Amino acid sequence: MLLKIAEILFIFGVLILGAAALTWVERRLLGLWQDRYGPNRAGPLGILQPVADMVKILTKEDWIPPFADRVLYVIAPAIIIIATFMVFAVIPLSPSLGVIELNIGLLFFLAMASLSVYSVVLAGWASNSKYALLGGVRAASQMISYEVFMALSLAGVIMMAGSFNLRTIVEAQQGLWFVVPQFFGFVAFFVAGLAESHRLPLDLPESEHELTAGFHTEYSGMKFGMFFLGEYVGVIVTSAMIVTLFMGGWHGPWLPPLVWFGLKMAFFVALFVLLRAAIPRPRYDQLMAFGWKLLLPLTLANAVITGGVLLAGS
Amino acid sequence: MTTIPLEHALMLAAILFALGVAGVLMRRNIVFVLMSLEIVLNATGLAFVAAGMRWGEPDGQVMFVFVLTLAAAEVTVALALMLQAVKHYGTLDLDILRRMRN
Amino acid sequence: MTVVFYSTAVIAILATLLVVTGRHAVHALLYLVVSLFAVAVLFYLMGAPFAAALEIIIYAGAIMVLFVFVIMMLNLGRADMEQEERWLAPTTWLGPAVLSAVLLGQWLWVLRQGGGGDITGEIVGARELGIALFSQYLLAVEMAGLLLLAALVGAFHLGRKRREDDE
Amino acid sequence: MELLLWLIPLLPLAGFLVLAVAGARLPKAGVAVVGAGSVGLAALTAALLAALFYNAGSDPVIARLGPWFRAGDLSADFTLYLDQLAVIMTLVITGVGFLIHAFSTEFMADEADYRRYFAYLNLFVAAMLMLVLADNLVLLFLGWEGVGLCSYLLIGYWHRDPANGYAARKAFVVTRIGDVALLLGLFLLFVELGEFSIQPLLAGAPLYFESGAARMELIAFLILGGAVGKSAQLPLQVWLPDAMAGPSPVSALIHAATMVTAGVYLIARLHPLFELAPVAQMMVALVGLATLLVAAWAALSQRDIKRILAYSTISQIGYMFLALGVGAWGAAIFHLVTHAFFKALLFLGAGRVIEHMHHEHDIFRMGGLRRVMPFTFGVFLAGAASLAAVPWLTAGFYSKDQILLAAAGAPELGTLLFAGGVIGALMTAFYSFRLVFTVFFGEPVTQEREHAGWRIQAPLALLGVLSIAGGLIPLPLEQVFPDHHASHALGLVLLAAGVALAGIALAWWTHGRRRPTGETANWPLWRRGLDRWQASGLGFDAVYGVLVETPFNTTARALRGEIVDRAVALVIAVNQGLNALTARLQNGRIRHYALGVVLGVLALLIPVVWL
Repeated sequence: MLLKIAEILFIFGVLILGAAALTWVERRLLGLWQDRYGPNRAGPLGILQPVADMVKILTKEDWIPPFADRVLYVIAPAIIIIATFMVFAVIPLSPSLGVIELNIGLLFFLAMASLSVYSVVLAGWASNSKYALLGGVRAASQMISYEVFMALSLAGVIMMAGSFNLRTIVEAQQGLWFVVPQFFGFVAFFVAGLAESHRLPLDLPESEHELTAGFHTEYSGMKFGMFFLGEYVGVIVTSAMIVTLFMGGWHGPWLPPLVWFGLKMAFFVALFVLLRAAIPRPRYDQLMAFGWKLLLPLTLANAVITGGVLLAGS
Repeated sequence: MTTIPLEHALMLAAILFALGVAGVLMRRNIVFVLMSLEIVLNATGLAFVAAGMRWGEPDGQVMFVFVLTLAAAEVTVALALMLQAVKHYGTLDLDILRRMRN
Repeated sequence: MTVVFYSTAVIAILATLLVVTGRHAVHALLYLVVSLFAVAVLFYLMGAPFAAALEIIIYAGAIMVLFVFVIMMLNLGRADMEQEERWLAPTTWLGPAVLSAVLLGQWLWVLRQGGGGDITGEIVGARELGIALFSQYLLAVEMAGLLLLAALVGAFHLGRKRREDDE
Repeated sequence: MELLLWLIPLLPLAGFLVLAVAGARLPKAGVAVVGAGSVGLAALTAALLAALFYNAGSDPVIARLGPWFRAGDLSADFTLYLDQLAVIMTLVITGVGFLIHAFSTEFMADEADYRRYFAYLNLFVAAMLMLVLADNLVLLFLGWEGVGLCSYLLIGYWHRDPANGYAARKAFVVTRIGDVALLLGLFLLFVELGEFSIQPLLAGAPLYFESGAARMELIAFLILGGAVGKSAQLPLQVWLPDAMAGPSPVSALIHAATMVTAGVYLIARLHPLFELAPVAQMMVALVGLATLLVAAWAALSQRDIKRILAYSTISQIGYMFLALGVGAWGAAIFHLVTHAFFKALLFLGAGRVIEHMHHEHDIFRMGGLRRVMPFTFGVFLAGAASLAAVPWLTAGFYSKDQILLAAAGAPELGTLLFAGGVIGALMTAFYSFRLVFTVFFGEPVTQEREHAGWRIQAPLALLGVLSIAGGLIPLPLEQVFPDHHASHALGLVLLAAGVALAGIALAWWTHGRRRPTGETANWPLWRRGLDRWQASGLGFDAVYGVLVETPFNTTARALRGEIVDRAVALVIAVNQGLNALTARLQNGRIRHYALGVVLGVLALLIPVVWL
């Protein structure tokens, strides 16, 4: 029992620290790719930048706009933090490490992903301001849409592993990572993950050029910090899910499983950052058309073909 | 592991159902009426699942899936209709929508 | 399990009560989501994890978001809340409440005798559900698909017409 | 071989589907290529298959595609069966069918609805092939009804004229009478033998039934009923003359070469059943005899070129029935084949003539076309000679001769059957050359020269050659039919030959030497009456009108007015009253509806609670 609690605390701590570190890593990487410095003042290489940011955020005035719906305004950022952190509970980090083994782990992930919509939508609505509301409306339709493809893109993985249990899925990839037979599922899941965590280039709900900051325009202080943190945790979670579902989880030669998991995850996190640096943001209708007209048929065909092949093989 | 009598689950479903019915009957705002309908449907689903689990059979869950489908279809159309109604009559009052009759 | 079950049931009932009597649409919706959550937990306790997941993913995650979405578009304000206040005068709600209470009383009366057996919480998972769906309930699945298609077409039609009116 | 076998009916079917689905986007040339090409390919396939078939020693080929339906003991599969009989039928259908298709591509080129025409025609060929290749009676019946449908559609091809629609309906309804009989026969057969597959059925019937068993006779009679309807035999022959409302190539294909002979095929295919039912078989012969005489008699004074040919078709199928009735199965099929050649040729030629005369059908308004249409005249003459059975030269002579000899050799009523056949032959020769002399000889009524492209000339020429030389083609049928010993008396042959020549001479005497105008006004009353009686097809339509239509219409009219309607009106009144009552509940307040539902539930629950 105590061991379990220690395990939970360890994962939780790593996650928070990771997310905080990610704020620095992202800016350093962006600096690297865009040929500029990035944060380099606090500590060696600016490594203490997250600490400085935290101090700043925590000491800011915690201000709630008078026109906002107070209760929802406060609840909204909490939801995203809870939802994204909860997902990590079901991800198996190594053969022995992992908070809980749920036999519906994958569904749990999808459920939490679908709940994180509320955070964005409610934040947008409760702020009671035009930009925020527009961001909220965009978020609602974008995330509902991409949830569909996300779930569908996983159908192939579920069929091949024969289980919703993430640990079983990882073990099923002992021989061959699912990214090979499920390449289209992987691509669709990657894009859907991008949209679900509304990272650039699919950050239409908060695109600062059109909507100032979208649904969290009115937020400041630690509540903003929670959205900020939530986004980075989202990136980590999505990377972890990709690793778990398609990249063989902890499997890998020579190195210990946990290290493999961390390395793979780090790769995808870096990929997310690179995408932000490299790809321009699409128009909103392009985003929706891409989803419904390309990803939906793609994922459906993938599911049907996978099922057919499995049936033929059985 | 202790067990739960089927009656208690069904009673819970009945209570939720009754609450939903009361909502349908007493609200004038379409939004609330629709929400109450969802409660009613959900209560039905609960009863189905509970009964199915009593026998350890998947049939209850199957019916729940169908209830879910029904709810999804109903909400889609109902919400679209609601938007139309608001656009045409400028109100969410169910009683005023009587005018649609002619 | 017993304690969790009954406390969750109480939460479900309270949340539902708040939905039915609420004045603020968005708040009421959130209470409804809480109620759905509670029911999902109950499903899980009863040994139906797949139903629990569906309840959250589809009911709370999709259908309710649709509600929020539409309410956001309607942009209900303070005036609407006051209107709700007026509409919920005791004269309005007393009759339906009594009626529902009678209905509930009848049910509870019927259920009071017991003897229906116990829910053991043995898990009936997605595999069994899938097999049942695609064997004996195949026809119903097809009909459900048809229903969804009809709803899709209907919603599309309604949405489209609105745009033509604008022009 | 199985695959090839399936390809034969599927090719025209594919043609039909292509034309039906994508035909609107095809240019006319494309429609022609698909329409005629699919049948052409089927013909090539059939030829290849026939070569393989004969090479392999004529063993039957069975091709199973898959199950159609199963219900209890009843099962019907998509299975084709190819034996010597089916090979011949397939070759005739695809071969003649292709020639007619090719002819149509040019002949029908001015039609606006080119695509519909070819689509129906392709569907027809597919259905006809299904009919002759079917391994079980259910599949056979599918083809049987399929050809009926196509016949209906094509008779009414020019549907803007209500008369054509009427003719199509008539054909459909009259053949349907026969179809009902056939269906009953099939049901009865199934009840008795529990089998729909033809071969096991034929093998099992002699073990199950004694010869002449009452049930067997009944079944044979019912099947005969179906054959009579489809093949336009007495007493259901009335639809075929009217069916000439369709385009001439349709008449050639459906109402001469293939579909109307389906009855002959059916009886030949099920001949073991008829051998078990001597009364029914004798009935076949008598029906054939009566039909050939009646139709030939009626043909004598027709004025419409296509109606002459239609009555001639009825009469010639009568010959085939006669042959079937006396057990000369092979002779019937032989005549079927030669008839397909020369009658298709005659119909196509008639179509050419009618087109040349600007849609004039009356032969007495034609004349001298020999000079302006030499090619058509040539091939038409070949066809008519074959029809008239000009001795030793034409195919028709050989086949008809076989039938007459078989009739003469019949154990019962042989003399009567032979005599009837000879009289029929005389009339046949007479009316066919009456037609030739009237249309092609005498003073030309037009100077317009004919012009025909190769797509018209080639099929006609080929059919002309077949009409003459077709009698020399051997038709091996020994594995399907038992040997039939016909009389070979030279005297009888000479008699038949003489009769044909006499008929032609007679025609020359009355219509070639001098030219009757066709004017009947100054004829004596008895002759005019006779003529009108003949021209109306011996008044069958009028008789049926009195016997069937009038009582039916009277009853319908009697019922239309009052009795039933009153009862219905009462129902309406009651409903309206109830509606007025319940409509008040429909007040548009949804919550009231919900209230009603809840109250209803409460009421329903009361007994549960109190018990």
